[in-house]
Amino acid sequence: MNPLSVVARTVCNLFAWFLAVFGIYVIVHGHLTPGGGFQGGAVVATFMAFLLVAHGGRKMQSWVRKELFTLMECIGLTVFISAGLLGMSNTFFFNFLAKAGGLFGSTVPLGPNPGALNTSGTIALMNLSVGLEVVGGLSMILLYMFSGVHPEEPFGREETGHDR
Amino acid sequence: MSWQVHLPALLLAVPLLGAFLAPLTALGGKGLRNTWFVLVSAAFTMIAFLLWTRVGSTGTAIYVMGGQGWNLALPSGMSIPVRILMEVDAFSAFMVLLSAVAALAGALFSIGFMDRFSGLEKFVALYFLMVTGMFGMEITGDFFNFFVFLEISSVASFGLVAFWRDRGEALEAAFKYMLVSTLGALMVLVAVAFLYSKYNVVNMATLGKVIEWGMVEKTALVLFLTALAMKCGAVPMHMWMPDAYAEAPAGVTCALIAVSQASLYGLFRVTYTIFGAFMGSPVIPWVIIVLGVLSMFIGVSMAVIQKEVGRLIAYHSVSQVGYMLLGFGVGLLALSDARAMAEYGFTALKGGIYHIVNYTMYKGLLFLSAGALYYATGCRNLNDMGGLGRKMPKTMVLFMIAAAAIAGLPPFNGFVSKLYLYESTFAVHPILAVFAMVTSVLTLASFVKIFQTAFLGPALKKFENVREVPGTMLIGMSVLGVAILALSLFPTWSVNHLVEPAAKALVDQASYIGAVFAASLTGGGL
Amino acid sequence: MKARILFLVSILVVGGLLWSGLQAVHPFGEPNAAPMDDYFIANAQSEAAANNVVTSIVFDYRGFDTLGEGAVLFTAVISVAALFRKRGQH
Amino acid sequence: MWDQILTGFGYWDVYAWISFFLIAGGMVFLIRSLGRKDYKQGSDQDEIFFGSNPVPEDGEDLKVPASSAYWGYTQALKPFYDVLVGFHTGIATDYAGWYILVTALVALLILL
Amino acid sequence: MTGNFPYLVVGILFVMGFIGIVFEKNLVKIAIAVSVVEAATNLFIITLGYRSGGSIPVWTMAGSGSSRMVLPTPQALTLTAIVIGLATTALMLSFAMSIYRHYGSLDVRDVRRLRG
Repeated sequence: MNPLSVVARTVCNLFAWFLAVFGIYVIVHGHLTPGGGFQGGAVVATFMAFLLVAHGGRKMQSWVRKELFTLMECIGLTVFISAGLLGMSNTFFFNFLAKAGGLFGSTVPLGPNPGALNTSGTIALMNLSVGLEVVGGLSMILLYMFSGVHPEEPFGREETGHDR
Repeated sequence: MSWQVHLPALLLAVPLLGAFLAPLTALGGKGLRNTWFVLVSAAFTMIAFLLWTRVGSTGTAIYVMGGQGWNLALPSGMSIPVRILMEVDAFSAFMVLLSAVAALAGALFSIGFMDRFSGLEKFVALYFLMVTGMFGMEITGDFFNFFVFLEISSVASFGLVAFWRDRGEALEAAFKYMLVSTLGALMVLVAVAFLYSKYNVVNMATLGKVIEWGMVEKTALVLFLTALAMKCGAVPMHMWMPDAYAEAPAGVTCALIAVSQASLYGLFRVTYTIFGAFMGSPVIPWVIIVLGVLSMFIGVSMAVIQKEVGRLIAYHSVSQVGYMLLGFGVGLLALSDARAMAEYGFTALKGGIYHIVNYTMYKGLLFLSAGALYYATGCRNLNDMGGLGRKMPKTMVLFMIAAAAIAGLPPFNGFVSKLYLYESTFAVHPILAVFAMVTSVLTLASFVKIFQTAFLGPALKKFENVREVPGTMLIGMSVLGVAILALSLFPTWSVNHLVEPAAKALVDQASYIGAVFAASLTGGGL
Repeated sequence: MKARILFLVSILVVGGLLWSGLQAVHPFGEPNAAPMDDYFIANAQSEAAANNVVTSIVFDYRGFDTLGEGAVLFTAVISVAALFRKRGQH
Repeated sequence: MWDQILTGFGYWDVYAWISFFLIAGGMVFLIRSLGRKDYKQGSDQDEIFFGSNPVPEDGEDLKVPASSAYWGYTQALKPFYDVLVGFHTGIATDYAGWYILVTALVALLILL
Repeated sequence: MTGNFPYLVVGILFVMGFIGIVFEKNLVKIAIAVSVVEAATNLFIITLGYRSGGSIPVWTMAGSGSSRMVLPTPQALTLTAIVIGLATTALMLSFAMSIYRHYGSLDVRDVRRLRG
C-alpha cells in the first residue's frame, strides 16, 4: 500500500483527529446518549484506518508499536473483568458502584432528564474499558492484516519445529 | 453463605482472566508462560471438581449474573428472570468435569509438544478462551449466552487449528471449519431470535415452561437441531471434522473433542429440556437415530482406508459421536413413555452418557499419542512409520490402553457403554444393534492397523535417533490413561456416581425448570 | 452437477422454512407482550442509574454477554496476530 | 465394590474378565514352559528366515506398509468406497451445501 | 402492504446469502456471503424489537412523547451479534489471505488438499 497524494494525506491528518475526539465523546457518554464502548471504540479505530490508508502501512508501522495495542487490549479487558469480580460480594457483574456515591455513584431522576455524567456505576467504567479494548483490538487487526499483505519474508517453512 | 455459591462464575472468570493476561506473560519469558499455563489449567480443573461435588451434594446450582443475590432469579413482581442465569444441574456438572480433565491433559501435553514453535503466548490465550467457551456452553441457562460462548469456543478453535500457519493444509482446514461453523452459529442465533420474538425471553428454563408447539417453535427446533448436530460432527455434515482434528496441534485436538461434546450437550439440552414435551411424535428421535447410525457406519468405513494417523483417528471421532447420538436418540424416543423409558430408554441414555466420558478420555489419549508419534518422528503418514515400539515403549503402552478401550475390548470401559447401547437399541430395532456391532469390529480393525504399522514391525534406519517423548507430554497422556483405567476398573462406581445422576438430570425436565423458580422463592437477597 | 441442483433445491426449502417461520412471527411494529423489556425500560434508571436503557442492558443486565463479546473480539485479534506472526516472534 | 453393572438385559463384571485374563495368561506361561529347553542362542537357530535370501539391513525393505493392510477388503468393496470417497470432495462450499441439505430434509420431515 | 416488508427483506437476504455461500467459488466472495447472512440475522433481530411510533430507549432529553419506547433487548443482542460478526469476518479474510499465499489461488476448487 503506497501513500496517497498530499491532498488526501492532509485531509486525512485533519479529519482523523475529529474522528478520535468524536469517538471518545461516544465512549464517555455511553450511558447517557446512544452509543457506548463498542461503537465509540470502532469510531476511534477509524483514526488508525484513516492514517493507514493515507500514509501507507510501512510508515505507520514505524510510528506505532503493536505491543502498545496489545497492552491496551489486555488492560481494557482485565479492567472489565475485574469490575465484574469486584462485585463478587453480591454476584459476579453486580453493579456495586451505582447509587453508592463517589465518582460514578450519583442517582438519576426518573423519567426524561438532562442526564449527568457521574451516574451509572460500573457501566461507565466498563464503557471506558471496552472502548480501550476495541481501539486496541481493531487497530491491531488492521496493522496485522497489513503486515500480511507484504510479508518481509517468503511464506512457508517459517517454523523450525516441524523438521525432525 | 459459603463462597462456593460463586463457583459457576469463577469457573468462567478464571480461564478468561488467564486468557486476558496470557499475552502479557511474553514479558516474563518461557518459564513464566508455562507456569501460567499450568497454574490456570490446574485452577479451572479444581473449580470444576468442586462444582461437581457441590452439585452432587446440594442439587442444581443457580447463579444470577449481576443480581442483588446469587439466587435472586426473579426480581420483585416479575414472573420471568430478566438477568443471565447460570444453571448447573448434574448433567452440566458432569460435562464440565470431564471437559476440564481433557483440557488439563491437553494443556500439560502442549507444554512439551509446542515447545519448538513461536507465538506461544498467543497459543496459551487461545487455549484458555476455547476452554472458557466450552465451559460457558455447558453451564449457561440462557440461550443468547449459549450463542456467545459457542462463538468464543469456535473462534478460538479456528485460531488454534490454523496455529501452524506455515502448513497450507492447516489454513485450509481452518477455513472449511470456519465456514460451516459460522453458518451454524448464525442459525443458532436465528433460532434464538425466533423464540425471543414469541415469548420475549431467552432464558432456557422459562422457555421450557411456557413453550407451545407452533410454527415458530418448529422452525427454531430445526435450526437448533441441525446446527448443533453439525457442530458435533454428524454425517453428512462431518467433513470439517477430520480436516480440523488432523491438522490442529495434538494438545488442541484433545480439547476440541471436549468442545464438540459441549455442542452435543447443547443439542440434548434443547431437545430434552426445552422441547421435551413435544417428543411424543417419533420424528425428531428418529432423525437423531438415523444421523447417529449414518455417522457410526460412514465414519468408520472412511477410517479404515485412511493413511494419515490423525485423519484415521478423526474419522473415528465421527463414528463415536454416532454412538452417542444413537443412545440419546433412543432415550428421546422413550422420553414421553414411562414404560419404554424404564424398559430400554434409560439404559440407552446411560450408555450415551457413559460413552461421552469414555470417548472424551480415550479419544483424547489417542490424539495425544498420535501427536507424540509426530513429535518424535515428524511423520504423519502411516506408510512411513514402523518399528517405533522399541523406541517409545511408554507411548506404546498408553496407545494400547486407548485403542483397546475404543475398540471395546473386554476389561476396558469402552465395552461397558457399548454394552448398554447394544442391549437397549436391540429393544428398539435389531438393525441398530447390528450396525453398532459392525462399527465396533471395523474400529478394532483400523486400530490394529495403526498399532501394527506404527509400533510393530522391523526397526527402521531412519528412526535410529528417535527417543521417547519428554516427561511433560507423558504426564499429560498419563492423566487420561489413568482416567481410562479408573473408569475400567471401577465401572460400578462410575455408573453410580458419574453417569446415573447425569442421566436422571437430563430426563427430569421439571426439576431443571423448577430450580429457577424455586430458588427465587427462598431467595430475596443475601 | 447433480449435487448442485440438490443444493439449490435445499436452499429454497430452507428459505421456505424461514419464510413460514417469519409468517408466524408477530406483525412488524406490534410485538407481543414484552414483560422483560418493559421491566428494563421501567427500572433501568432506578436500578442501574443509567439513562440509556440499551447500555444498561449491555453492561448491567446482560453484562456477562458483553464480556463474552469482548472475549470474541480478543480471540479474533489474537488469532489474526498468531496467523501473521513473524518467524521466531514471541 | 465386587458387584456388577446391570443393563436391564444382562450384566457386566470387570473382575470376572480380569480373572479370566489372569488365568489365561497363566495357562499360556504354563504351556510355554513345557517347551524344549535345548534352544541355543547365537547359533543359526535364532536367525531370521527370509525365504533363504540375505536379510536386508534396513527394516524399510522388510516392513508391510499401512496401505497394504486390508487390501482385499477395500478391493472387494471398491464400488462402495468409490461412492464414499467421491462424496468427500474437500470443497469448502460443498460442506456448507450438505449442511443446508440436511437442514432442508429435517425441515421437511418436521413440517410435513 | 408495507406491513411485513422488513421480514420479506430478511428472507430474501437469507436466501441470497445461502446461494452465495454454496455457489460462489472465490474465498473472498464466500466471506462476503457469510456477512450477508449475518446482516440478515442482525436485521431480523432488530426488526423484532420495533414498536410502531416508539422512540429510542434513552431517557436523556427524552421528550414528553417518550411513553412508548421500542424494545431495548434486541438492540443489545444485535450489538453483541454485530461485534461477533466483525470478529469472524476479520478472521475469515485473514484466512483467505494466508490461503492465497500458500495455494496461489482463491478458488475453492483448488483449495482441496484435504479430501477423502
